[in-house]
Amino acid sequence: MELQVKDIIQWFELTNEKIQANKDYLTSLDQPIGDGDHGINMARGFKEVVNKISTQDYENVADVLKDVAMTLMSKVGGASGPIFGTAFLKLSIAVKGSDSLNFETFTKGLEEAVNGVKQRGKATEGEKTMIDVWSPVVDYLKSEKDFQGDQIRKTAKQAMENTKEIMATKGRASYFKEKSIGHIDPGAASSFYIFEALAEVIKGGN
Amino acid sequence: MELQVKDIIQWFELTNEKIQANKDYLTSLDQPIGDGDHGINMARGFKEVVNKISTQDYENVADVLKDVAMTLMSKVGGASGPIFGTAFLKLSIAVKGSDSLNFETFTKGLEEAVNGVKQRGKATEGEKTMIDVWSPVVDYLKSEKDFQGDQIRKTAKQAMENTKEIMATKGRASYFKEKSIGHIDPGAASSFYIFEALAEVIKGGN
Amino acid sequence: MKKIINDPNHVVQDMIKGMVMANPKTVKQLEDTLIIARSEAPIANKVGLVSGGGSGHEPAHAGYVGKGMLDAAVAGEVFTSPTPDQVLEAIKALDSGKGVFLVIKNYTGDVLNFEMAQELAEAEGIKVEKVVVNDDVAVEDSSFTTGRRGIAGTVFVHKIAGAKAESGASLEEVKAVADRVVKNVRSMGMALTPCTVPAAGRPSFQLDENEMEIGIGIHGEPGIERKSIATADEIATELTNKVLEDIEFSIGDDVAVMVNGLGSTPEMELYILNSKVHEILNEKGINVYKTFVGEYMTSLEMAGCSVTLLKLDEELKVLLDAESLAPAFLN
Amino acid sequence: MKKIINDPNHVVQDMIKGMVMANPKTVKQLEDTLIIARSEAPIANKVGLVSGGGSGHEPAHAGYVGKGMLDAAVAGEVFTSPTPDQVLEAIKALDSGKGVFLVIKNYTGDVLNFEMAQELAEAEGIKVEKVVVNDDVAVEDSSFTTGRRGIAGTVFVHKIAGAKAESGASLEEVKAVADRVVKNVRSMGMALTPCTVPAAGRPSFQLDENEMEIGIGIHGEPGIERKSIATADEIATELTNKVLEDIEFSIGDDVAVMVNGLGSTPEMELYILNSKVHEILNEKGINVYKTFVGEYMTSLEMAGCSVTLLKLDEELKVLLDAESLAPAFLN
Ligand SMILES: Nc1ncnc2c1ncn2[C@@H]1O[C@H](COP(=O)(O)OP(=O)(O)O)[C@@H](O)[C@H]1O
Ligand SMILES: Nc1ncnc2c1ncn2[C@@H]1O[C@H](COP(=O)(O)OP(=O)(O)O)[C@@H](O)[C@H]1O
Ligand SMILES: [Mg+2]
Ligand SMILES: [Mg+2]
Ligand SMILES: [Mg+2]
Ligand SMILES: [Mg+2]
Repeated sequence: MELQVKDIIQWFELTNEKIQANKDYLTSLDQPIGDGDHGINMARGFKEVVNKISTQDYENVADVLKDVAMTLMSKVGGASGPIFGTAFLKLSIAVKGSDSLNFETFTKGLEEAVNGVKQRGKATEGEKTMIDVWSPVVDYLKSEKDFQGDQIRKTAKQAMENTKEIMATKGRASYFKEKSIGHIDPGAASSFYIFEALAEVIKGGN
Repeated sequence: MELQVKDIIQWFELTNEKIQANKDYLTSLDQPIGDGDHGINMARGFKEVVNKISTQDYENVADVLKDVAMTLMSKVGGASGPIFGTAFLKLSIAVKGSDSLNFETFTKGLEEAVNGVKQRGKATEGEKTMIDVWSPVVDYLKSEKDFQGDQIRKTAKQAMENTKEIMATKGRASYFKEKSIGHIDPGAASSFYIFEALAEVIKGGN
Repeated sequence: MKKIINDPNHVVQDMIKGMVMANPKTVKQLEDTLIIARSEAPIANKVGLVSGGGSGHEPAHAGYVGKGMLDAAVAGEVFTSPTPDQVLEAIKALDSGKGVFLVIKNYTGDVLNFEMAQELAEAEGIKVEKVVVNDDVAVEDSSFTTGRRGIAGTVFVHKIAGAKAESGASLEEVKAVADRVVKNVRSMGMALTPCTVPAAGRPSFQLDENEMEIGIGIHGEPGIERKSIATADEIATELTNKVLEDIEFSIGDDVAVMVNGLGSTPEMELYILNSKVHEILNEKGINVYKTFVGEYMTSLEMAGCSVTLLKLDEELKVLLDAESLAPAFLN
Repeated sequence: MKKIINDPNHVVQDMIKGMVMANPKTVKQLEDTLIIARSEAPIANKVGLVSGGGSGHEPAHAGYVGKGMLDAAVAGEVFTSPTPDQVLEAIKALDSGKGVFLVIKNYTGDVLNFEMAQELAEAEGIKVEKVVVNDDVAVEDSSFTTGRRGIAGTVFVHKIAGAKAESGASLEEVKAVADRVVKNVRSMGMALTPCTVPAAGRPSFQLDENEMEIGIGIHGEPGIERKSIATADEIATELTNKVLEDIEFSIGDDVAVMVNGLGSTPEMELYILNSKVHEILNEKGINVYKTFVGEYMTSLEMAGCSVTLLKLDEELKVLLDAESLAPAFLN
């Protein structure tokens, strides 16, 4: 299958539904190891994303993704705004020109997105961030030939769960290591909803 | 009987014991209808009173009473400091010259004390203050011929209980009237301890 | 009780020490007292200005000691008026022959202790005048005052009488302007949570999770009404209207506004409230000359606020704008 | 959640409105933004100073906008960094050709959003420099920063870089002095109670009735240790010593001290703490040049405090003492 403009729009509509439904849950994940605003931030941002993209006419997928990125960038704030904004901006740039997305382009684009995030946030795998969901999803996609919704969902879910076990490494003080263990990273959880929504679009598209 | 210097000293030692033992109770009385410091104030003051008078040699009762008054005045603060200070100061002035106190002098002195308090605080009977204990005690004494500890205690106790029923009258807003009903006035309660201590001194002296 | 203290019975002494250490050049503690005075006191040819009262209302009153405001603040125990001997010490330390002016909040305890000090000082030949501040419109007579209580409006009395005294005015002139402030200032407060007197160790009253108390005093004395918590706009409207009902305002009148936090209400909330207070005054054609938002007269860690309006004439404006070096009211 | 607000999702907008109303002559809100700027901005021939960050730390940062301190403060949602487009607006509104300087607290969100704004501004030809404040000695890396967090010490950067910019210094000179403040300032905090983000509606963490948390951040992020509540003297000792361990002090060094309340801790307690902080510094022969006690960098209604020490050289002293008309730091 190829992802069309309408699929991309649906992807973010479904993401928004999940984020809104889990707003309090995401915030509660951010309370023990952060500052307790992640659900509020994501809900504010994705609501605006849907407001924006559902009232526009798009010629190609890159334009949708660019609007998603810019909206997240200017409405979310915090760490997650620039991080998710950068992810979708890089994806948008990578798939520029294509009016629909085949599996290969998408996978390549998502890899660019992860690279962009790493550069922006100076973080990498194993530091208990959303990268620990995005990066395993990219790895899985690179091992595949075509979209398989169930597998994407499963990979993202497992990766999200795994962030529970991750403890802060280099540079992070020991008391902190212990405290962060046992908690899912909030950005990893919202990333899971993003990929779960994608999986549902794919399944529907199949 | 006549109250000697040692009796007056014992009066305030016993008062202090009762105040210290009931410090929290007195404070709790001041919380619903005041600012929650009466027990703290009285405990601070009477502790100092005992410190003062138990280390001095006194020739006559007026001097003891004056030290009690001045100590309360300079250690209690709030409304109760000047009020109780004034009471004992007036009593001291009224009994000046006598090296022991007979019933008549004492009664007369206590009446002066109540008058002094009324003048100082611009309050009178029926306004839910310590006056509503002191004034009935004076009235009772005036109807008697000699010290009767049990009757003094009973009169003071009843008067203290009665402050529960008193509601703010002239000038006090209606919401306030209701709120103050059902609560014993804190200054009335500490006054009861003062007269209960006196009663015990008398009983011991009989 | 969760407090950053050492000994609950020693908080006032410890606090005074920390205050002097924070402002060693501008203030001093009078030996063996709980009085904070301007380091240069007594000041020749100047009426001395003394205020004070129970502690727990910081920055009131020691924070208002400084050039252009108070010359001394006498601290009592928490929520307990200081004693006459302490107030007398302050009066004696300030008098430079021009007399001493007392700013008293209208609580029985404060009035009694300050008045006794006044009598004692007068007996020693010192000229003393006073004003009793009673800006709280919430209650006509409260359980332990006769007449209205004195709350945040007192700070305007400090500022304006302080500026007048600083200008070299006589005791009578200082009293006249202080009386004028008292006549023109009104306040009303509300609370969301109680506070805990350190030596008592438990909260002074209880409020349910969805309750607020309107018209509360600054020691947690009862107010007008306990009801469901309302929005900032509703609270601003209720407090401002009560104040406006009590004093005559005409279109074009100038006022100073004080939105005062009682202790634990964040500045964010005070500013949200302030926005509605201004809206109401604008609607009525009342002109806001100056606004003060912050903690000026607190009640330990109580959550809540008060709104104060002061009607200004030309002299009051000049005095309000005059220089002040008091740490809690730099101007 | 007991708060004096209207809509929990609208607190920042409402607050900004109330702030401008309180200071209509000195500040303005940039249209369609959550930026408060000096009313006369942009100021010719002056480096523009921009700070900001999540809301909930009032008076930081809008209270520090005024002559001699910041030219603009960009407010994000509660505890959430403002977005790059907002920061860019502030940069553009301030630039008078001499460049704009950004003061950023070291949180991933703030750093990312301000850096992106810087990139965008530079792309439009504006000279931008920045400093990232990381004064909190409690944690080396926290759950959402790389490196130390920025807390109350930031206020000293605003004051000193602000005074430098006001003096007509170049962008490079402002950066040099800001870097020097960051190098010489250290802080550490503790909390007794949590705080509640309005839109979240429940406290960010729990502390038992007899527990405190040492080394907490200004958003309720975890600290070093949770333990039984200690006395003011013990708390002062722990915080001050941690700060002193981290930076080299010699006998006779001059420092500025800030004892900062996190929201609901009464001033009384801050002064009690201050007294012990001074005692410790005196013992070590460190000279306290100036002390600031009050709420400078808060965390909504959290109870707790932080202690900040800034090692001063001659220029820093002059700049610290320079005039400031910022409402929350009048000098
Ligand atoms: N440097 C980083 N790189 C990638 N993701 C990050 C980084 N820092 C934080 N995040 C993600 O952002 C999430 C927190 O977002 P949010 O709570 O909205 O912002 P803030 O941390 O500013 O409050 C974290 O759970 C993490 O997944
Ligand atoms: N005007 C007055 N005349 C007589 N007694 C008074 C007067 N005002 C208050 N009191 C007494 O003082 C008591 C309160 O004392 P306390 O709590 O120690 O002082 P404060 O009211 O200043 O906090 C009241 O319960 C009452 O009995
Ligand atoms: Mg967060
Ligand atoms: Mg009382
Ligand atoms: Mg009292
Ligand atoms: Mg945040």
